[in-house]
Amino acid sequence: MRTDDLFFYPKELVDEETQALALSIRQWADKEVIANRLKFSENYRQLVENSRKKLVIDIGLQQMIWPEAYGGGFNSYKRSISIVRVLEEISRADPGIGFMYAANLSSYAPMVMKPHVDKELCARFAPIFCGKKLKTGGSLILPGAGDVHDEGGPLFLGRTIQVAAALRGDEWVINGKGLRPFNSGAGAELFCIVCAIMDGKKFKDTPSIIYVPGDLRGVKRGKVFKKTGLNADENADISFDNVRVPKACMVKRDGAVKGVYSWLNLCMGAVCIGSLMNVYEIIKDWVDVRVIKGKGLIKENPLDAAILAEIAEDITVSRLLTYNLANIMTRPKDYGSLEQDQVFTLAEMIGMRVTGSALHAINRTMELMGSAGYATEWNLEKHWRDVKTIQSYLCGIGADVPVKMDIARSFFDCKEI
Amino acid sequence: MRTDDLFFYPKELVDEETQALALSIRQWADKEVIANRLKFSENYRQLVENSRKKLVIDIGLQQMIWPEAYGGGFNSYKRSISIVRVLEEISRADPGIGFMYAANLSSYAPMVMKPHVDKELCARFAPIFCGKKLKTGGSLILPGAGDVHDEGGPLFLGRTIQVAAALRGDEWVINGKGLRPFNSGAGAELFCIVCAIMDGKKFKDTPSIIYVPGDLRGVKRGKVFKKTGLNADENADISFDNVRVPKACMVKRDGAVKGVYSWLNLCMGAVCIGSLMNVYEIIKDWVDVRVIKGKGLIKENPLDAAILAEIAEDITVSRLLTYNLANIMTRPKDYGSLEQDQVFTLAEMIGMRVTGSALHAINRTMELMGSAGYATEWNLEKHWRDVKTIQSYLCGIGADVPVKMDIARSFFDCKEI
Amino acid sequence: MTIDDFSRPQEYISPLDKHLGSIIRQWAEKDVMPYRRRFDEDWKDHKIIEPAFKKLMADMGLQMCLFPEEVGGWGLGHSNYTATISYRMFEEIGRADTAMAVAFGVTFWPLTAITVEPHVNMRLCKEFASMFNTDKACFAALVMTEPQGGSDIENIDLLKGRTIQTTAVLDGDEWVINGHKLWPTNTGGVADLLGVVCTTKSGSDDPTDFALIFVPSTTKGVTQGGPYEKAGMAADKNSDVWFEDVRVPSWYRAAGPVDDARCFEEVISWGQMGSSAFLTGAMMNLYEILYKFCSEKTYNKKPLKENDAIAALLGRIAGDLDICRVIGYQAARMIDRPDMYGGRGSRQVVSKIRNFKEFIADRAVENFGKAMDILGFYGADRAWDIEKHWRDIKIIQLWMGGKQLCQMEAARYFFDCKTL
Amino acid sequence: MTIDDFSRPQEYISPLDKHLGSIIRQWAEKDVMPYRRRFDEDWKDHKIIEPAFKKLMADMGLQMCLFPEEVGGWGLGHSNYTATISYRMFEEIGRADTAMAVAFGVTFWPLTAITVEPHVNMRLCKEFASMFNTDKACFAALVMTEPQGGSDIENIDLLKGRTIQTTAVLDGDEWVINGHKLWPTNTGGVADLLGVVCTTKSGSDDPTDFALIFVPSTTKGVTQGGPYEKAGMAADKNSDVWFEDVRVPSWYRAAGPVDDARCFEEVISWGQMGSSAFLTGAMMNLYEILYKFCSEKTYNKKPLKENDAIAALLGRIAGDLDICRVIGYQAARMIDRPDMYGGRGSRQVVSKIRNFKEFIADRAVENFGKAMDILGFYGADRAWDIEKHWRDIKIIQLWMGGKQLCQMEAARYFFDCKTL
Repeated sequence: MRTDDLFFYPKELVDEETQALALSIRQWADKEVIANRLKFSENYRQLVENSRKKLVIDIGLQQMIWPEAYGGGFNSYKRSISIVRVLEEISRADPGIGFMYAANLSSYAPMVMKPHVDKELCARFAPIFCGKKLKTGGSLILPGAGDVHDEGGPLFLGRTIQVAAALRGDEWVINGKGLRPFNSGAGAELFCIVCAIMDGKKFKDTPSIIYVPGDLRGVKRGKVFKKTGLNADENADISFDNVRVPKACMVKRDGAVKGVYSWLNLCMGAVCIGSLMNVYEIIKDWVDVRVIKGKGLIKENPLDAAILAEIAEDITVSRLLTYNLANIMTRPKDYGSLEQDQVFTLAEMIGMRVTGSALHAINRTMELMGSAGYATEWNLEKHWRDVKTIQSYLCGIGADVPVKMDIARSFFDCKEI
Repeated sequence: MRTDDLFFYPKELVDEETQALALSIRQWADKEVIANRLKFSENYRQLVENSRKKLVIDIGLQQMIWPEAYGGGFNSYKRSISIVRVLEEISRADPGIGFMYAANLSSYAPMVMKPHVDKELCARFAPIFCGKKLKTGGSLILPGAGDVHDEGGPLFLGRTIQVAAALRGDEWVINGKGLRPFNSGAGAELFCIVCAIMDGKKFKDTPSIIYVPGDLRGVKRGKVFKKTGLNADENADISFDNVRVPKACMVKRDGAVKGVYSWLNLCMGAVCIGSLMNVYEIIKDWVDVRVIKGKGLIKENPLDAAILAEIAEDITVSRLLTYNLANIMTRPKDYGSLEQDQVFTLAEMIGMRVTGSALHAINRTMELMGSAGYATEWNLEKHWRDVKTIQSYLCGIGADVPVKMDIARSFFDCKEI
Repeated sequence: MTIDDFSRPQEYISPLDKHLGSIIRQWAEKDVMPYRRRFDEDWKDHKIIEPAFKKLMADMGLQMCLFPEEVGGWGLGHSNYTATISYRMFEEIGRADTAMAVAFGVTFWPLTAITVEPHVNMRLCKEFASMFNTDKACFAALVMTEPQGGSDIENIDLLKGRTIQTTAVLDGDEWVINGHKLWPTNTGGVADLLGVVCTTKSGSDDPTDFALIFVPSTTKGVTQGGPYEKAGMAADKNSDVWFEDVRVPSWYRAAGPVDDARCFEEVISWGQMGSSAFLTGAMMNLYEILYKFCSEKTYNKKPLKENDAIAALLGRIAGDLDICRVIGYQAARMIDRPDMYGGRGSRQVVSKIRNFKEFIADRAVENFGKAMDILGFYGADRAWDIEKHWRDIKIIQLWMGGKQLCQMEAARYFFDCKTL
Repeated sequence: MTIDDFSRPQEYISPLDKHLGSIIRQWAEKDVMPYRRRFDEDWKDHKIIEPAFKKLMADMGLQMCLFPEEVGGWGLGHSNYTATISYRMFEEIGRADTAMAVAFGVTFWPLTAITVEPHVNMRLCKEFASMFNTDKACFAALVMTEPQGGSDIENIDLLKGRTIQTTAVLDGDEWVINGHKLWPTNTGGVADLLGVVCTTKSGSDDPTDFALIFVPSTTKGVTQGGPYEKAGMAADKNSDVWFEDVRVPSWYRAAGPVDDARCFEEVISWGQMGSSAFLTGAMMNLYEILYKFCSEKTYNKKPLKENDAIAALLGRIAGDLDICRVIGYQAARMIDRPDMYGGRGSRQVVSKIRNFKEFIADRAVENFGKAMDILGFYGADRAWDIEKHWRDIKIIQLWMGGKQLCQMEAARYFFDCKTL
């Protein structure tokens, strides 16, 4: 049985076109990435670019996020399940590539996703990404840690918004220093920024999203920094020094910021599931031949079998939950919109759970594989580093506490936390 | 918002009739049980019997498990979601009452559930339970611990089958000593027994289910034993001493035993969700008024809010998973039958997770409520005892290890564990 | 391998350990363990529970152990091993019944403020020794908690007594006490002597106003309610206590202004150390029961303990106990040796011991829960003696401010937090 | 509050603790911590790493510390504090880089079999002291693991050397060694001296056949492969080692029949104690980094540490470290005092220390993971020095048989399991 069938998901909700796409991504994964992994360790950046190109240009995923008019079609809450399915298959090959695509998608979501397609913004930015040239994609700049030495601007649910925008005539003037993007800071062609909006001398209570092309004057990029995983994606700190964009670059909807988090959590969940699919393949191969105590396969030892069970359980439950979220996001009439509190909170909850379970499963897998678990050669440790990096990024600041505060607000009407 | 709406579940899959039934159960719960809880502690047994009677006779749940011909209609895998919904509402009032109903249902499942309705067995036993008299219901006798001093009969996936059945003419002769039923040993009118079947001098490899009426000669019941929770249900050890039942009392399908576990795990999950609904109500009431440190509501303290978030998360995820399982059980064409390995394993997995999460949520609730958490007066500690008892019962023996071995067999083809 | 093989720091063990440990173990095995399955139903009356207490406390004389020899006591209060020997005693009682252990331990709790170096108050020792020197079991209670705010009063580092509503006013040479308390161990009519936490100035956070005053329970104006019904711990009665113009001599105040507050901070360390001991005692019993069950019952035709996966659970449970005992005795040692570890009421020691106790309680709650699951159909059965411990030890986790207060104290100490 | 305020049992501390601890701390802060962010890319060449080793081991002379004074060593091997002072040294190095700590610690690992009482082998001490008495860093390796079965060889209690494929045959007054080993720390060309675990009779589980034989790495027939690429621990090189008709003098066998097996069982205790120290050292550094980050960064306009929920996470991390240190030093004490705790190679001590190490490793893995999440966008950033520890300490959890072997040893010991 193929891995993607072994772990339950609501197949009945996935359309044929998506399954066909998933299949071609699987072929890409097997041929372009998985078969070449040992080569990758020598010259990772170049090989990743090559394989990304085959994925997003040749298969066409780069433009897929945009409206149909630009050759896309994923741009609807109704496609949540398809998006999950596709991200799974990409991330099975390399969670870093999946991460980039997931973050790109989330960064475009406020302007591209039905029912809120912003035609003007799409017209402005789609052409950048809908050609035949490989692009880094959109980068997210989200609220995060504040600094004790700063007075601090307004908050988004406790998280500090570090970018300020003020309207000067027909333009937004954008300022922010030493910002840590969620993704792709080094190469992003477009930034999706959660901004605190100046209203006279004060900030408005609710932040808005403003899009800023990466090549504008005043956009400054730091050096690529070394990080634990997700090395397919190069990140660097960003500063905005009086960067000016047209008024239309702001997304006006109040729920847009929450919507970004809903998409981000869904997509990162899917990336983790994809990673786990490959982790399952790796450990399955291992336990099918590994002999311990001079006799017997490791998988026939009850303790090792119990660990295998935990891995299978983590994968099963995480996958079910991720598809649950996707399904709920496709049904705003039953559950509310993904830009509203209830789905937003659920997305955070499931994002946290799934990244946590994924890391748990990979940790357990490492425990079974011993030194092969941390030797690069066995291809497991990369998943571990990639998923851990996703988990920390999703937290943003203060571990799972900000998400917990959001949950407590939603379920217990807390006002001051 | 009502508790049952606050926590997502696939409302679109619940029919109106079920929602109406759920509503009448909710009214029963509020009026007959929750309003009287402090009285219950004085004279629990009598009051439980009274309220059970109103539930299963007046509202009609007792006969509901049986085929339509007997006034029922829950007897189909297609009704899994309705069954979950109903069990939630019962268990919100008293998990012990929910537990009895869930175990009863699981005990009848092999003969009543479509597509395997055994008309002969139904005709034999339905009349006992489909009248206006309150019955204890069916008791399950499942495989469990073996004893080092016994040679031991055959196993069901590692668990020892303690009851032996041999065909003598047209009758099964049933023997087993000191058996610990899953439920209702003291009063059950019918036993659903997983038996090792003698085939000549040896046992067959696969066990079968045999139904044994509780009033037959040779059925011996021990004293009601004291236990942690679920005091609505009186349990006692059972022995079968050459008990004879007609040949037709055996259910011949190979998958029937696994089917019992699938139902049992689904139903116990639903019982736990019901318990959690009430736990949520209790803690919500508490944190809405409780002041700490001489100022401020407890729920506005971030640490306490974080614990509240964990509780909400446990409930949300458990509920989603339970309904996922129910939905999967209704779709054998997509996922396989509930008597087959994949769904059986999933049911065990989700049963373990949900009971575990429920207990986790209740433990956290107790930690917030301090001494009110363990004082009888606040009605929380009963949920804690009830859910813990369910969890241990579902384990059967050896904690979650038997379930883990089942999972490892299913996902990693282990043969010897 | 027996329960005595679990690790303890050998360097800390009291010379009396072997002797006292063994007589209490005999008592527990003869007078408690055979009867404990019936304790739950005896929660109101203590008909089965009382005789065991009498034997331990009066007949064996342990209720006098802390008092100085000069007043007829055993003088344990001025050894270098007061806490470690207490730990051993509490463990042995806790192994049989943690509720009895707490009723026993709490009797010494307020007494630490007058019998243990450097706080020996000979006048009060003498006064109260005569009360305890009797052939009946004699109990004390430490009366802290008030209706509002739960464990606010134990949260002394933060709130400094500011929330205490029970007042003591000096009227001539008498204290006049008024207030309403909840939940003290050994109330519900049990205690003969109450150590009452109160304030000489309502709303004050000045340590001079914090007072610990002894009140014999027969004093006029003292009313104890009936015991609360609880999930467990039947041998520990708790109730409301009301003080209505209760008058006691002025010298019934334990140590006086500032020193009372200091004693109370030490009381936290004592209480958490004792809680740790009750827990490791119960875990020792858990180990014994699991050993038996898992040697006799089988899964897949092997004894449970010979299945690698179940053995891993058992190994974790035993391994946790081994660690908890080392940590628990370390807590006791820290109390015994302020010269090496800092004052037993210091932030450092109080926070560290709170952290130890929280850790041990978490391990106990986790492991008793897991053990019930290992027993499966038998886990919730009173007859296997685990489920009662499971109910009891949860209460130990929750009392004295529970997990959250332990966490906040640890955070405050280790990270110098100012506003928690 | 500083890292030195975390608890240790004061009674166990070596008189040298303060002095040695402080000089190693200075070295770590000056020669390692400013450079460690570049170690990962230096995994093959050790260009940045080597100078720091040279200073520690050769210039400061620590590579001689275990050897007897008679051969120019510091004589730590015959004190009553060998393990506790080692613990402190390992902690200090581990705080900066656990991979350097293991490379350092493993150098002493095979040497314990000839330098530590009661195993002092003066002839070999003399022979090898001359090798270590040099102005270059000189390393040793303990060569155990073989291609099949991972940690089967460490699983000595169960398998008793039965699976060892590397053979030693006595030919006149020389051992002739043949075999293939994987993964030893300090291979990949680093070690000058190899302690080789082999058997004098293939397939035997008789302790007389278990042999620990020293082989200088320059001996003919010894081949070390290139270092493996790993998730972390760049300062610790591991490779294949092949032995092809390698000949060494017959007296290069550490202690002889039966005693070699005994030494090897002790080696497990040493290894797990050392692992514990690397871990608590890394956790001390974690505490320092978190303290800084959580004092400077805010959530909801307050420093992270002043948010009760985040403070609870911090309190748990610091609280775990406090507990782990007590447990870690207890492990060291058990090795130092076989008179009080039983032989350091006994089932009792080996199992208990394995349990301690598993516990500490689990806490470390959990807490470093949590800490990365607390840092959020900065958690995976090399510049905050947590993510490297996170990668490194996972390796410590996994080595020497990892969690499962620890669990099985604990279960076997505490529950007398026979067939695990």
